[in-house]
Amino acid sequence: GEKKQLKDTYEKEILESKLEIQEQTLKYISQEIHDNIGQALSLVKLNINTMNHGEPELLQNKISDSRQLITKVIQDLRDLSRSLNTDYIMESGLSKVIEYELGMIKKSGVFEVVLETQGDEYRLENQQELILFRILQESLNNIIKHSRATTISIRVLYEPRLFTLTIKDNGVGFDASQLDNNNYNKFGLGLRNMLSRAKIINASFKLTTTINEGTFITLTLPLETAKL
Amino acid sequence: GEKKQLKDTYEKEILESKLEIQEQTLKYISQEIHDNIGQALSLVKLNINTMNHGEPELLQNKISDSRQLITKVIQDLRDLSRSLNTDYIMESGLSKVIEYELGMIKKSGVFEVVLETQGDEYRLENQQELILFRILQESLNNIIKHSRATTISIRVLYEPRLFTLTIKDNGVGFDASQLDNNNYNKFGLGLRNMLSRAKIINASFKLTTTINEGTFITLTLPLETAKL
Amino acid sequence: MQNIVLVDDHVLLRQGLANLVESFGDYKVLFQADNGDQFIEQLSADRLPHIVLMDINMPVKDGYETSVWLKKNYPAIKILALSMYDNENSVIRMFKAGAKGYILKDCDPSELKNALHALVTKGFYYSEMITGK
Ligand SMILES: Nc1ncnc2c1ncn2[C@@H]1O[C@H](COP(=O)(O)OP(=O)(O)OP(=O)(O)O)[C@@H](O)[C@H]1O
Ligand SMILES: Nc1ncnc2c1ncn2[C@@H]1O[C@H](COP(=O)(O)OP(=O)(O)OP(=O)(O)O)[C@@H](O)[C@H]1O
Ligand SMILES: [K+]
Ligand SMILES: [Mg+2]
Ligand SMILES: [Mg+2]
Ligand SMILES: [Mg+2]
Repeated sequence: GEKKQLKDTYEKEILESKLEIQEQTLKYISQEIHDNIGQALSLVKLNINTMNHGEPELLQNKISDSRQLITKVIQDLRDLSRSLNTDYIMESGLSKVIEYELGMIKKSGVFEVVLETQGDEYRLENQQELILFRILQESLNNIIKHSRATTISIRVLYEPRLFTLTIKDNGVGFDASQLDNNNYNKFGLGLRNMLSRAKIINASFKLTTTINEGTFITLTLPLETAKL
Repeated sequence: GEKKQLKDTYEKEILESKLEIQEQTLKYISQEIHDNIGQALSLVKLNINTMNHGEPELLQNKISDSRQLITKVIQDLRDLSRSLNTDYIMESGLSKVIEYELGMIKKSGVFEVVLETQGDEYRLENQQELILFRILQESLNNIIKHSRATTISIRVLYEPRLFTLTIKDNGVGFDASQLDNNNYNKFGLGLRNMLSRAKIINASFKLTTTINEGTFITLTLPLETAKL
Repeated sequence: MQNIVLVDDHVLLRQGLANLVESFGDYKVLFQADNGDQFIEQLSADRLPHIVLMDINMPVKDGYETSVWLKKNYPAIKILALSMYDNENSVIRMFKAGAKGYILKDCDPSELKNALHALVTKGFYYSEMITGK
């Protein structure tokens, strides 16, 4: 019946969100290996290739440079390996994953990132957290891809009866006149997915954008039972 | 209606298979980082830490060992980074992914792996290949986990009207009397998933096992239109 | 002179660590093993090590299992866990299995030296990694 179909849709969205989160992880790892770890190791190799015991002082420099680089690479690989365990990440809670995700963006050095958490943190349902996290990822992808912003500001607000997540950038914005009536069909899959996924967890999704000022997304989720 | 529900089940199984394939990739990468790459780099670090220009001959050895290790690590990371792109892997076709998967098992050195491909290779539907690959992965997981086998033999047979994949190990086998009547409920999720997934792509799944001789799985898929 | 045994499936790194341990001067490497099974096989009551450097992830019998066995059969032998893993879970499991210290494979030579020394003199080694963070 209709109930069964709702349940199927829900399960499908959960699966798809999980899949996309993992895909993003894989992409990130691949980039990280290519851009940072691979480069650092190439530098170590260069150092080693040009080590020469005829020049003890130069040799000493190369040894200590290589040691530093390698120590850093081993630690980076450890961190990477940790981020591979997406279950573990979701277990540690929405606030932690948001922090983690923003940390990676910060590390890239392209954006200033401001994270503000207010209220007494509580856990939502696993699948709500998963969906909210995926919506956040998608909107961060949009900011990275389209906004030309310099600052990303995230606010996580834990109120007893309401959870709110806001995502703001100070970029170029876009013509959102077509977003009226919740009609996102003219847009990419990104915004459409965000909207439909917010719906299935009973969250509301609101996007406002102003040309040359930026884009602002608000997700609110009323809690069924009051949290203390 | 019933048709809609069949379609939903089908889509859900595809999504779940994709998710599991990715999870396996993530796990493999994490292991690779710890077991091989991290250790090789630790050895380079150890070499570097104990380099001493008072002993030129020993120093030269350490330099050339480190160079070799680092060259190998850079190559391994490249390979790893390639294996991260699971879409790319599936695009390259079932035969290639099977080869790739078996290559990784071979590399671990625990099993002898024999792969035999017969007939003129053709492509199945994307989703059929995906499901077959996931069933293969699961049965390989079982061999690794339970069989204590020394040899794994895979046969891929491309006939005009029939695709056949067989997976054989020479391990301890198990009591399969409970598998009669296709009742896999007493077993783990692994075998149950394999069976139900084979069903949804209209493949037949047959398992025979003999204590102390090994386990033998045959997957056959009749093709709808004759392939040439 | 303290007798040391190294158990690790990564042969090259193990050999490097064995050389390092001997270079400290106060230690002699009795033998090395590729995994827990091999280690137990090579162990004989008339030449027991004082300290075992124990890898975690090994085929056949891993570091957890081997440590539990050792604690039961030779409780006087001290185990120093030596691993690539720096997660809490691995550390806790190894201590539960009987390890008296835990260090990372990529640690500096001085830390390995300190850890061995602490094991000999105090009977345990708690690094910054265990106590801090
Ligand atoms: N933060 C933003 N700043 C500027 N423009 C944006 C921002 N977010 C979305 N847009 C605009 O809205 C469009 C639709 O976004 P949407 O995420 O739906 O699709 P997409 O990002 O183009 O493609 P996809 O997400 O499917 O890869 C974008 O193409 C872009 O023009
Ligand atoms: N190749 C094999 N050799 C020996 N025993 C096997 C083999 N394949 C399966 N088995 C036996 O069949 C049981 C059921 O396998 P199944 O894959 O369904 O579950 P599992 O592997 O135990 O758990 P899961 O796959 O859910 O992680 C196994 O526990 C094992 O005893
Ligand atoms: K290890
Ligand atoms: Mg988008
Ligand atoms: Mg199984
Ligand atoms: Mg090991």
